[in-house]
Amino acid sequence: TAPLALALDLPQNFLLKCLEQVRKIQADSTALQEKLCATHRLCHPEELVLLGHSLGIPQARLSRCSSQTLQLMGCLDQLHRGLFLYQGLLQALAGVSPELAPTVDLLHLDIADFATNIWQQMEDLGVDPAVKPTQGTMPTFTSAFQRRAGGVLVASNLQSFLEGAYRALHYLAEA
Amino acid sequence: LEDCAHIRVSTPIVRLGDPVTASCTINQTCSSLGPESQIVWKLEAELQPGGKQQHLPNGAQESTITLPHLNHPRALLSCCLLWRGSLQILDQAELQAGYPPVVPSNLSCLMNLTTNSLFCQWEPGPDSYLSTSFTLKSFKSRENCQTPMGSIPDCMAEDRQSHCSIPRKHLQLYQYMGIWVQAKNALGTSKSSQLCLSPIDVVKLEPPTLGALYPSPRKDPPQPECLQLHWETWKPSLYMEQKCELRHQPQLGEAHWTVVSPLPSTVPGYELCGLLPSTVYILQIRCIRWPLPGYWSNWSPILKLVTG
Amino acid sequence: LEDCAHIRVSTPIVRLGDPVTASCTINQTCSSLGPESQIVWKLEAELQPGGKQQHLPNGAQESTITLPHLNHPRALLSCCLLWRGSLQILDQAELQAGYPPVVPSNLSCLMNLTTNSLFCQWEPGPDSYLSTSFTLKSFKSRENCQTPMGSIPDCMAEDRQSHCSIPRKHLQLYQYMGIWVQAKNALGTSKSSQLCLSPIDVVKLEPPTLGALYPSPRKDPPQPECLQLHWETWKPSLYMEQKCELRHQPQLGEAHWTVVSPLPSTVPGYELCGLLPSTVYILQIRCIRWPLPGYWSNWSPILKLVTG
Repeated sequence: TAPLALALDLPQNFLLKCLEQVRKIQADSTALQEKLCATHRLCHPEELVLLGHSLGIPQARLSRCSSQTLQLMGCLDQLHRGLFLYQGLLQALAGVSPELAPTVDLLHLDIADFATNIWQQMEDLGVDPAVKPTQGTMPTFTSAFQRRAGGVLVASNLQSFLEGAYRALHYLAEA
Repeated sequence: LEDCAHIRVSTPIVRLGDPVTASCTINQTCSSLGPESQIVWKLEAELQPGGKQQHLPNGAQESTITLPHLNHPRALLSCCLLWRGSLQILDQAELQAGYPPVVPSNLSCLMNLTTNSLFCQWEPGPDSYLSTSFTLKSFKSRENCQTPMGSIPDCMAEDRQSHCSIPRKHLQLYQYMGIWVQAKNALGTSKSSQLCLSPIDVVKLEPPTLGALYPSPRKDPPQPECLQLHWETWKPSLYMEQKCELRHQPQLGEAHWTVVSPLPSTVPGYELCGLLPSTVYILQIRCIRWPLPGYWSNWSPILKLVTG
Repeated sequence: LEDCAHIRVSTPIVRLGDPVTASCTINQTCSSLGPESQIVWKLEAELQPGGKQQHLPNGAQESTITLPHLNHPRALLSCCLLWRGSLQILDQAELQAGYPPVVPSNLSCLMNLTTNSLFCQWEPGPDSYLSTSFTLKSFKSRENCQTPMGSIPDCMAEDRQSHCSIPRKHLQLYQYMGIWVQAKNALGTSKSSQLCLSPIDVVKLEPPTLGALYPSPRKDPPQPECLQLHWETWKPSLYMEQKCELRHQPQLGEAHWTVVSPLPSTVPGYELCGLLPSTVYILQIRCIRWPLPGYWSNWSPILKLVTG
């Protein structure tokens, strides 16, 4: 069925809340990036690509959410898996530094809220996967610097993920 | 060495006006008691007649008294002995009287984005005269808050306070939670009715910052009956879709407010016309989360401007 | 998975202006390193030439650099690699530079009878640019504080504070104690000279409460050049023998203070004469523990009275 028809199954309230949650998480993530830059002068993810490869920071895919190939249930599932992945990555950043910890904690709470919101909607639509996703292997950050550099890379990847999510949700809300 | 004397009270905390029964046992060791030593009861400073005294097999003496109505929230009951012409206090017990807690009412909650916590307050009801603890209890749930889906730590109100704030880390902003207040003292427990809300839906915003546009743009022809304004959303709520209301009135005379609504929450430049020229106007703005639910912010501080 | 790169710094905290040597080892695992990959050093945002690079037997590459003078109290040293045309940061180390702590000076202590603690303060000296902890150390002793007779817990000054208060429970008010301040940071430790005092001998009192005598007693004949005063010792110091000083001057003109001394610390009624009639006078009083040692209290708040 065309994505638009399926979008009708989604309550408008759910889509409005999701859009708001994406904007909230984007604001949290920007706050983290600004603090990493101000406190540790790590301002450009492009300077940390090589390190990122060696740390092996996984990224979340949103292939079923792009407007050309939007597949609603697959998109919701990918959104939930992506948010679940970012919860794991943020937990791996635990102990990043006292100045950043509150920002990372808030970001983690907001992402968890969003993931729960999507999971509950999938349950209501009866399309929730039989088993909740389990966390894959997470990178191990062995030094304070790696946790900060990891923070820059995770925040940057998260922003791209959120932009994709926002486009898809906005597309569905406009349907 | 046994105690010289010991008071035992049936129930040290009773309802105001209820009876209290106490007994006082005075041991022989209590400095060569004469057989006829008379045990005397005092409540605060008043002697209490009606103590029934008896000898115990072990040589001790015991007096039992029932105070028909305890009308003091706090009272000291003393067990005394007439000894060499003076009344000797041998033991004391603190009695308390009050009421079981009334059901707390008017429970309401606000999500405070500055402190990032859910602030709830309630009416404690009349004083129960007993130390009463108020606990905000809640659980995670789905839509109708019928079935708990996850626990949330209790929020203990501080002494004599009728509010409590649940911190962000215990909240799921976009999920429903059942929430109520429990009042508990020595005479019982009571529960308020339960609210069912999701914290983000009870958000109360701060108003935007309202200001005049400087330098107010040159108009040709000049428009003396217009004001150039701008306002900026309160930063912590930038991510929320909102609608706002602007109200204005001439400062003097018993004018009434004119309200302009709905307005967006951030406007770099807004021209308000249809005003009286060269008149001092007072303006205020407020916003609310919209179309998703929320509470109106307070009105912003008054902005005073003069038309051309 | 070994670290991609790792900086080792000889001493991460040095004296300001001293050299710092660091080495950065980049492992082969760091994603297909070309043999000619060049390790580049940056201090904050500035490139640092002079890194000596070498291949290690295990295929890793290591660069060593010596910064001749570290002039920043805080600086981030980055080990980077030129990779596909962009400078990639692989590790960072925080360098700190400063001075060993200067000897704290002007240590002085006051026994505060309100907080019941020995309040000591000192001059910390110039900023050492390093996090420096100040600890008030003391020991119980006899007269000359040469031989410690009992330990007293250290008093850790709060961050960036140059005072500390030793609570009553650690003090023997009438015994001598040796007391000094230790300053400590990553580059060293320094000790102030030692005071030898007994807390009660450095008591600083609060002034008595000075007031006019109401109703001022009828005098026959009336004495326009007198004022009727009374004062009451500061309650917490009632047990101490004290002497006091009263000073007064007409409010106007460039008068100077006239001091009446010595006076007792509590006087129900005191007649101050020899004043100018119908003139506004300002008066103050202060007291000191006496004949036993102590410090003068501050002057009491000004009392304004008009002579007859």
